[in-house]
Order: sequence, then C-alpha cells, then structure tokens
Amino acid sequence: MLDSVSLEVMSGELVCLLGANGAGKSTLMRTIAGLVKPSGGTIILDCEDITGLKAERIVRRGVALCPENRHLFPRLPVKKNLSLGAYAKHFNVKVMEECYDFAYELFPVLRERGEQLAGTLSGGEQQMLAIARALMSKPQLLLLDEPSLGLAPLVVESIREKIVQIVAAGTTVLLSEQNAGIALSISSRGYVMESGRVVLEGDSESLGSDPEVKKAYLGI
Amino acid sequence: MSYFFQQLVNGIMLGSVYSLVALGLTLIFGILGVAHFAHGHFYMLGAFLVFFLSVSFGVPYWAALVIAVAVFCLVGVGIEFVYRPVRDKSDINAFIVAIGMLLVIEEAVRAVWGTGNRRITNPYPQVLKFAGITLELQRLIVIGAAIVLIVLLHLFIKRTRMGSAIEAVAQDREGAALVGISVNRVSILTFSVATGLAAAAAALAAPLAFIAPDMANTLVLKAFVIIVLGGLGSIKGAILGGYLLGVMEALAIAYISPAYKDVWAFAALILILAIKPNGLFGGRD
Amino acid sequence: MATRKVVALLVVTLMIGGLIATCTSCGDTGPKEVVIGLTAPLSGGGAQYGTDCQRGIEMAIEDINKDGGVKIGDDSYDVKLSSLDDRAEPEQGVSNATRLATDDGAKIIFCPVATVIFPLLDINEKKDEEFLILAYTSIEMVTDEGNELIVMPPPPFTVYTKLFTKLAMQQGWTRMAMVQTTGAYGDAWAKGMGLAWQTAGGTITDHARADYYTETDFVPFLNKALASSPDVLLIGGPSQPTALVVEQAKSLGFEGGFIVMDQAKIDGMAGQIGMDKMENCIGVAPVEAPFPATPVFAERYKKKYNEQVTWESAINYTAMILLKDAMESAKSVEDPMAIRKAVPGVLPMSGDEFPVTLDGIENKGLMHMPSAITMVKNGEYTLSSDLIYWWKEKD
Amino acid sequence: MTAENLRKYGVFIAALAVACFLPYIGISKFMLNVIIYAGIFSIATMSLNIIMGYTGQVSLAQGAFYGIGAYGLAILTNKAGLNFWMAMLLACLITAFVGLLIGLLAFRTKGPYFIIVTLCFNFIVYVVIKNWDWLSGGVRGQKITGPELFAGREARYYLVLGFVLLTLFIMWRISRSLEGLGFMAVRDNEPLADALGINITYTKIVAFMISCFLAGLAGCLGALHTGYLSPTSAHYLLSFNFIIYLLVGGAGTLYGPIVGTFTVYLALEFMKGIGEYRFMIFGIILILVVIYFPRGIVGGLKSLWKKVAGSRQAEEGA
Repeated sequence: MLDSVSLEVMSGELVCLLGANGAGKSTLMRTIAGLVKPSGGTIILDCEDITGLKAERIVRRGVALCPENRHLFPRLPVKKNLSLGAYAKHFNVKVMEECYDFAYELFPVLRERGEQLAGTLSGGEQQMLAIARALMSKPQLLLLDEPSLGLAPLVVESIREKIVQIVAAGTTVLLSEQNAGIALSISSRGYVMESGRVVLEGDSESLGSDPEVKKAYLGI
Repeated sequence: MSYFFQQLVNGIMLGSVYSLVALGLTLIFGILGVAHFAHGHFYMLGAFLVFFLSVSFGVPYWAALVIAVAVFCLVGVGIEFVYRPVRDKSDINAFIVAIGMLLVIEEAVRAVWGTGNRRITNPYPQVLKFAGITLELQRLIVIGAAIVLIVLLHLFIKRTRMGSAIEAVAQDREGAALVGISVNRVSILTFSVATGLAAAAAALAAPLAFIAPDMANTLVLKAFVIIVLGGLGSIKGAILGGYLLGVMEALAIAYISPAYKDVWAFAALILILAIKPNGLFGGRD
Repeated sequence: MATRKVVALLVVTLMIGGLIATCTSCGDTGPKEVVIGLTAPLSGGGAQYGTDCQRGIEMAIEDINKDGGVKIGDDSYDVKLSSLDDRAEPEQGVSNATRLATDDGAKIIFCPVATVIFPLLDINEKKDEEFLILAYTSIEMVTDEGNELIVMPPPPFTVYTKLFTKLAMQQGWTRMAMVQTTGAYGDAWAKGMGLAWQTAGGTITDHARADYYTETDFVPFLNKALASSPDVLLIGGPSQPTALVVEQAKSLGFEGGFIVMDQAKIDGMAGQIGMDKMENCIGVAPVEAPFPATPVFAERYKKKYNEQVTWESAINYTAMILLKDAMESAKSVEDPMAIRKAVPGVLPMSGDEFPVTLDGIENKGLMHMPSAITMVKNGEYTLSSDLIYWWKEKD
Repeated sequence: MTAENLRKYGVFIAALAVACFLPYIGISKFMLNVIIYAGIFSIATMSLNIIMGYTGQVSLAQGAFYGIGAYGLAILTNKAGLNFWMAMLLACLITAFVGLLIGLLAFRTKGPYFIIVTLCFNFIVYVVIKNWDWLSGGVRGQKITGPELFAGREARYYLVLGFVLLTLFIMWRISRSLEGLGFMAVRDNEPLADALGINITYTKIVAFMISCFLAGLAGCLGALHTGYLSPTSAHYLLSFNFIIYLLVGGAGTLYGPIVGTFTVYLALEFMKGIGEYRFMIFGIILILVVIYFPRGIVGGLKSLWKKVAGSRQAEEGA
C-alpha cells in the first residue's frame, strides 16, 4: 500500500503528516512502529537500521505509537494502563514515579480517574490516556496517529495545546492528521500523502499557503 | 435438609474441577481466540501421568502432583507452537488442529495404558462426617486446593508484571504490542499456566473416580459451556460459571432426573445466549 | 513457506502411502482358515469385561490350533479371532458384525452385551450373510424372538432374582434402592429383580440408574439413592465400575448390603477393591469355587495374562471349544445353521478339560449351565460351592 | 465440447461412469458397504457445506440433524405406521423445521458463540434420544425396515448414488442462484451484505433449513442402510467428522464435500488393519493439512490449476 515514501524527522521537531482518509498515513505510522512488516525500504533511527524489528523491540529503542483507535486496555484501570505503557523499559520505582507525575501534570484528569476502568472514560479522556500511556516509556519519538479524530472541538483544542507542551518538554513528535488546520498551526514542517505516496513536503507556512493544500485539506 | 447440603457439597466439588479447567480455556481463548478443544485431553493426560508416577513408580501423591503440574507447564509451551500457524486464521482451523491433537493424545494413551478404566489409589480415603454430610477427605482437599489455586492465579494476574501482560494481551493485542509486550511470549506463558492448571485439577480429582482415555470428552464440552456462559475470555465468568454448573448438575441429579443431568447446563446455555448473545458477564466480542 | 508446504505434502503422502502399503500386505492368504468374530466393549467402562471374554476365546483358539485346528474330513482349518470394539453401543455392534460377516467371512460372532445382541438378531438371518450369535448374556429375552442362529451359554438372570431376594430377606433387609446400569441388560434386570422383591414383600425406595460404561464418579447417584435410607442396593454392570460403586457407597457411610447383578462378578470386584470392602455383597460365586476343573484353567490363565480368571474367560473358553466340536460334527465351517443344529449332539461338556460345565441346550438356544451364588460374610465367600441346576427346578 | 469444458466435466463424467457400474466390477460386499456409507456421509457433508462453506456459519449440530432425520424416519414408520417414502419426506421436513427453531435461537449469536450453541444443541439431542425410551427406544435403539425393493445392498447403493447426485445438483443450483450469492455475501462480509439490503438473519435461516433438510435426508438413508438405529446416530462426534470431511475436501467448493468424505472415510476404513493407531496418524495428517492446505483438496487443486493455467497463458502471451 505504501510506495516509495521518504520522510525524515529531526530530533526535537514536530512534523505533521497530512492526507485524506486512506492516503496511507496510518499504515506508515504502523510500519514505523513495527506492527506492519515493510516489503522493502529502510527505517533508520539514530543512524541505526530498525527495519523489520518487532514492535516490542522498537518501543525499547524509544519510538512510541499512540494509535488511531487508541487500543487501550478497556477492562483495566487507568493507572494500570499507564504502568503498562512503561512495560518495555523496566524502570525502577523512582523513574516510574517521575513518569506518572509527568503524565498527571500533562493531563490532571487522569489522576482523578486513576482507579476507573479505561473503557468507561469519555472519548477525550481516552485519547488523553492513550497519549499519556505512549509517553510512559519516555520515547525519543512519539508517533501520534489522528489524535483529534471524533472529538469535540473544545477537546481537540486542549489536545493541541498538550502536543505543544510535549514537544516543548523535549520529545520529538510525528503527528498524522486529517485536520490540516490544527496540524499546520503547531508543526514546523509537514508532508502531504496521497494513495500511499508523499506528494508534497515543506515547512508548515508554505504548505498552509499552498493553493492545492488549501483546497484539498483546509476547505478554503 | 442435610441431603440438600450433601448434594451441594458434591456440586461444589464438581464445580472446583470445572472452574480450574474452564479457567485455562478462558485464558487461552482470551489471548489467542483459539477454541482449544484438546484442553480436556491434557487434563486426561495429567491424570495418567499421576497414575504412572504414583501407581507404577510409587512416587508419593503430592510429589506426583507437583511433578505433573511442572511437566504440563512445559507441555503447554509445546501446544502453543502447534497452534501458532493457525492463530490468526478462522476459528474453525484452530478447532480442527485441536481435534487432530486430541486424536493423537487419546490414541497414544490407549497404546500405552490400554483402553480400560484405571484407578489411582485415593491418598485420603478417610471419611468425614459433619452436620449430616458424609464425604471423603480427598473431596475436601479438592475443594480447598481449587480455592488456593484460584487465589494464586488471581494474585499472579493482578500483582505481577507477567500477569498484567496476560491481561493486556487479552484485552487488546495490538495495544499490548505497542507498549512493548511480546505477544508470542505471553501466549506461551498462557498455555503453560492453563495446561498446568488442568494437570493440577486432574491430579486432585483423578483419585476419586476412574481414569480412562475418553474421560475428558464431556468435561471439555462443559468447560466450553462455562466459558461461553461467563463470557469468552472472562476469568471471573469462568470461575463463577464453573461452580454454578457443578452445583446445578448435582441438584439436577438430586431433584430432577439423574439421566438428564448433563442436559440442563447445555439447555440453560442456549437459552441464556439467545437472550444475551455475548454471555452472562459480557466479555469480548 | 513454499518449501515447508512441499515438505508437509511429502510427509502426508508418505504416511498415507505407508499405511496403505502395510494394510495391503497384511492380506496374504495362508493355509485354510476359519474366522471367528467378536464384537465387544474393548474400551471405556466395559473394557475389562470385553477383554476377559476375548481372552477366554483366544485361549481356546490357541488350544484348538495347537491340536491341529478344526478337522473336517481330510481338511483342517486354523482358527483365527477377529475382534472389534463396539463400546457396548448397538449401532457400532451392527456395523462391526456386518463387517465381520461380509469382510472377514465370519460365520460365528461372539457378543457379550445384551444391548448389542438385540439388533444383531435382526441381521444374522439375512440370506448369504448368516452368522451364529454366541450370546454371552443372561437376558433370556434374546432367545424369545425365535431366532434360529443363537446360542446363549450363561444361566438366565431370573435364576438369581429369587435366590438373591431370599438371601437378602434372610438378613432382615426389606428396603431396596436400585442404582444399576442403563441399557437393555440393566433395565431387564431391574424389572425382574423389582418384581421378585415386591412379590416377597419388600419395598423399592428409589431408582437412580447410571450408565456404568461412561460414568466415572457415582457419588451423586448414590447420594440420591441413599437419601431414601435403603437396607440394600441393587447394583451392577461391568465388574470394574460396580466395584467403584461399592467403594463409594461405603465411603458415604452406607452399611447395608449389595445385590450385585450377574454381569459383575464378586471375585472380580474383590480384585479391584479388596475383600474387606466386599462385606455384605450378594452375587454370583467366584468361578473357581463350584467347578473342580477351573483351578487348573485359572493357573494357566494367570500365567498367560497375569490376572485372575473370570467367569467371562471360563465360559467363553468352553463355548469356543463347544463350537469347534459342533463344526466338526456338522462337517462344515461355512454353514451356521448346520453348526447350530450340531450343538445338542456334542453336549454335555464336562470333565477336566472344561473350566465350566455345559449340560444341555433348549430349542431356543438357551444352554444349561449350572451356577452358584455367594454372599460375602466376615471376609469369606459363603454358599459358593453349592451348584444350582436351575433348569431342573423350572416349572 | 471445448477443452475447458472437457476439463470441467470430463472428470465428473468419468467418475459417474465408474460409479454406475461399481457393484459389478468385482468389489467385495464389505467394500460396497463402505462406499455406501461414504455416499451417505457425503450428502451430510454437502449439507454442512451450505451453511458452513457458502454461508460461513460453522455449525456443530449437523450430527444432531442427521440423527433427527434418522429417528424421525424410524418413529414415523415404526410408531405411526406410515409408508416408508412418506415417512422419509416428513422426517426431512421435521428436521428442517427443528432447524428453523434452532436457527431462530442460535443466529442471535455469532462466531465462536454460534459454534458452541450448536454443539450444545447436538449434545442435548444426543442425551434426549439416549434417555427417552418410549420414543426412541433409548440405548437399545430400534429397528428400521425399508421397502422390499431396497433389501439388497446393490439396490441401496443405487438409491444412495441417486440421492448423492440429486444433492450435488441442488448444491450446483444453489451456488449459481441469487440465494446462493446471498449466502456467500453473508459469508464474505456481513455488514456489506446488510447494506446491500440482504436480510442477514433470514438468509442464514434459509441456508440453515436447506442444510438441515439434507442432513435429515442423509440420516434417513443411513438408518435404512444400517437397518438399526441407536443414539450414536446423533452423536456430536458425527458433527466433528462432517467438519473434518468438509475441511479436508475444501469448504465452499462444489466437489469438496464428496472428495473429502471419500478420501477420509475410505482411508480410515482401509487403515483399520493397523487398529486404533490410525487415528494417531490421522490426527497428525489433519493438523498438517489445516496448517499448510487450509483450502482443502479441491481448493488446493483449483489454485494449483490456476497457477499452471496462468503461467501457460503468460507464456502464450509472450
């Protein structure tokens, strides 16, 4: 489904990935995270080839995916979901505490909901939990797949702010979005995908003013 | 009234075995979505191993039990590898693999130990009498040991890292992979735990009755009824369902009809599923 | 994946090929042979019972072949036993018998389970596929249909019902609960026993039948029966599960007696659970007690199979020798009707070669074999050496 | 006749020709017996193919419906004294009706739940037949006497052959009809079929009823051939057998059920010489087949043929 995609993300950057439904954004994300085996090409992280590694190895290398459908553990409490987020890293108690603190600072509502089952949270809260869970492994690179999907505008706005905070705290983020307006407003660079290929790339400002992008993704 | 309690105790005894067997099945179904129809045959094999150790080799009962459980934890690892190629295929493929497996096991046991019934000497034949109830000590041990095993399993799943990994994979396999849990390893672990539990149940209950190559055929059917009733993949459902079925059966023998004792459970299941298509306790879909 | 597939295909083909090869090669034709069929439970709860029958026939065949086989004129035929497992299920039995009769050409088929014998009576007179049924059962009803190709050696169970009732009543037992096996045999027995019991003034307190061939734990059934506080339990099916029933009933605190149906043998049960647990059991006497020739046979049997001899082996052994004599007297191994008609001529069979005695045969096929009953008292068999010539007391 | 047609029908016609003269080419009575059973079971397997192969619902109750058909026939002839053919038709209709009732309950569930519900139903039928002495004759079973015409084995062979061909024809018609397409739409993508306006439950139930009718027919023939009926005729192990036959032959294919039944049943019969070990070997073969040839014999041959034909075409094109 993907065909000669080439993109790079620098350390500390927030890069966005635009494209319509079915353009291959999710597949790309899942391939990087190791859920889908690529038939060709290479994925390089910190000068090391991580192509074809299993998902659990990739998490250990510092890449965490917050997937499109969240994939939480619905019948486990919120706190357990978070602790499982750090499963791959074998952190000691002290580091775990730091991780919880960071997550709760970012999303205070999760502290209140600590003992509640993840499946009973509202859509927005679930999205926050999914992001927080991905952050628990202290990733260098966070892959965010459609975090705004199906959420109310107010919640989307809050998520947008949180993403900015995450980047500010030093995590590199690759954000995939259908909602190009939001994505371009916070990212530094962006790529546009169509039927499995990257068709456009550039810094966010120029992408935002590109007439094609405006017409196709910004609805202007 | 004491007759009622007598049959109730019988039912709880039966239910203990059902619960232990159903627990393993539900764990496996939760992790892999595999209807492990050969599970009962590993129970049978466990009983024969205890028979072999204690009767042919004179190993003391409890030592035989521990050895059987340990051996079957390893056997579980092997089972996982047989299922691995069909894990993501349709339900029925795994089912057929299970049938193939159970044919091999049953005939192997027939070849080694013959087709007839065998008996393991009851290690605790002492008869207890209290409140009008009479039962052998071994039956009480089955009930007690089942509770201990269930509590241990609960602690394992709720309190340990590996236990949480099992729950995570059962609830969302992709989510589990994303947080760095190796689904393959968890699935091996699950088969190991489940098969060990079956062997434990067999070692406990086998001295009370006959052991035979086809002893587990109805047992495995009932275990399936239990886990469907409790909601596929639900641990709580398997435990409650197991005891419920055991008690129901004993009371059916006592008050309705011994001949139809096996029917009530199955009929109840059909009715419950017609009303609640995902089982009494919900469960995954 | 592709290479694996090829390997898998190779393995599968090799396995199937190998199997077919081994099977076709075993069909070689040697000297003249007469095939005797057996359909019996060889697995499950009745496995021991079926195997005991099988061993008796096997031993007889060994003796016959050692003696030069079945001699008819100048020809002699080696005897071969072909046995199939029917798990005491009628349909399986029918399919086994058809197979034995058509494929192996068996003209005589042994069958030790009444439930299976009944359907065999419907097919054994079919033209060109006739076979003689050697019915090892005590249900006299199998001879009632007027089938001309049946021989039934054991005494009918009705011999026992009155004797057992009398013996039990002498102990002061009047309340009986029945926990016998399901099926034609168990039902007929329970009916007959119930009649004898009630005629003698006893009461039947409960009826909780269980399938002895498939059940493995009888406690729930026994609890039900014992709740009616009986003095005595009617139990029975194959010896092995019956022994478990006695053991479990005692573990539930039952102190009364047991009337054991004739399929289960008191000595066989004692072998399972020990003589001390057999106290107060009324049943058929151990085979060695009433017949003087049996101990020799028992010793040979023990040497060969390392197990205690049973009625099943002893009677089926004698029956097989009887059939050999009948074949020789009829001068045919092919015509079951002629063989059947030759049976009265070779009777009685008694003496040192035969573990049990066969005195005569009635027109319907019921044979005259004396029997004996026993009751276990203080760890001893009582009454066991008194032979009962039941047919002489028939009205 | 084109080469394509020759390939398509040639094998079939050759097989049919052999089948027509089979009893007279010197095979043993026993062999003929085995072949008759294989024919009867292949009707049952074809009936399973409708619900499992075409409609995608794995039913483990086919053994029960086989038994209901057989017992229906026995009771209608023995107890009600009906004419044999009349009884046979009625028995099949009764089976289909029971199928309707069970379908209404069972099709509320899906996937593994459906498998278990049908299995439970089969178990219940077995236990009821075993214990309902008055109606079924209980463990003892009962006798079935067919019409005088079919007293001989050869005659029964042709009767079964006729019904196998009839069932095959029905299967062929179904796979090409609108209903058949509906079945397959439900199998391949339920939501999509729903969106296309196919009534899912109705479609499943129709398929199930046809399937039950044919399973009942197989049961009647089985009872007639054996001449005797006992609870084993409704055992759930029968259901397992039918599923194995179908998967080995190839689910969802026209000839798969027949090929699978004959292969497995005959192989197991031939291997009887080595005793029960054959099941051990059979078990291993079963596992290997399901893992490496999940589409069965007919499915596998089809894709092989496609590959061969495809490469040939490619060569011609080049």
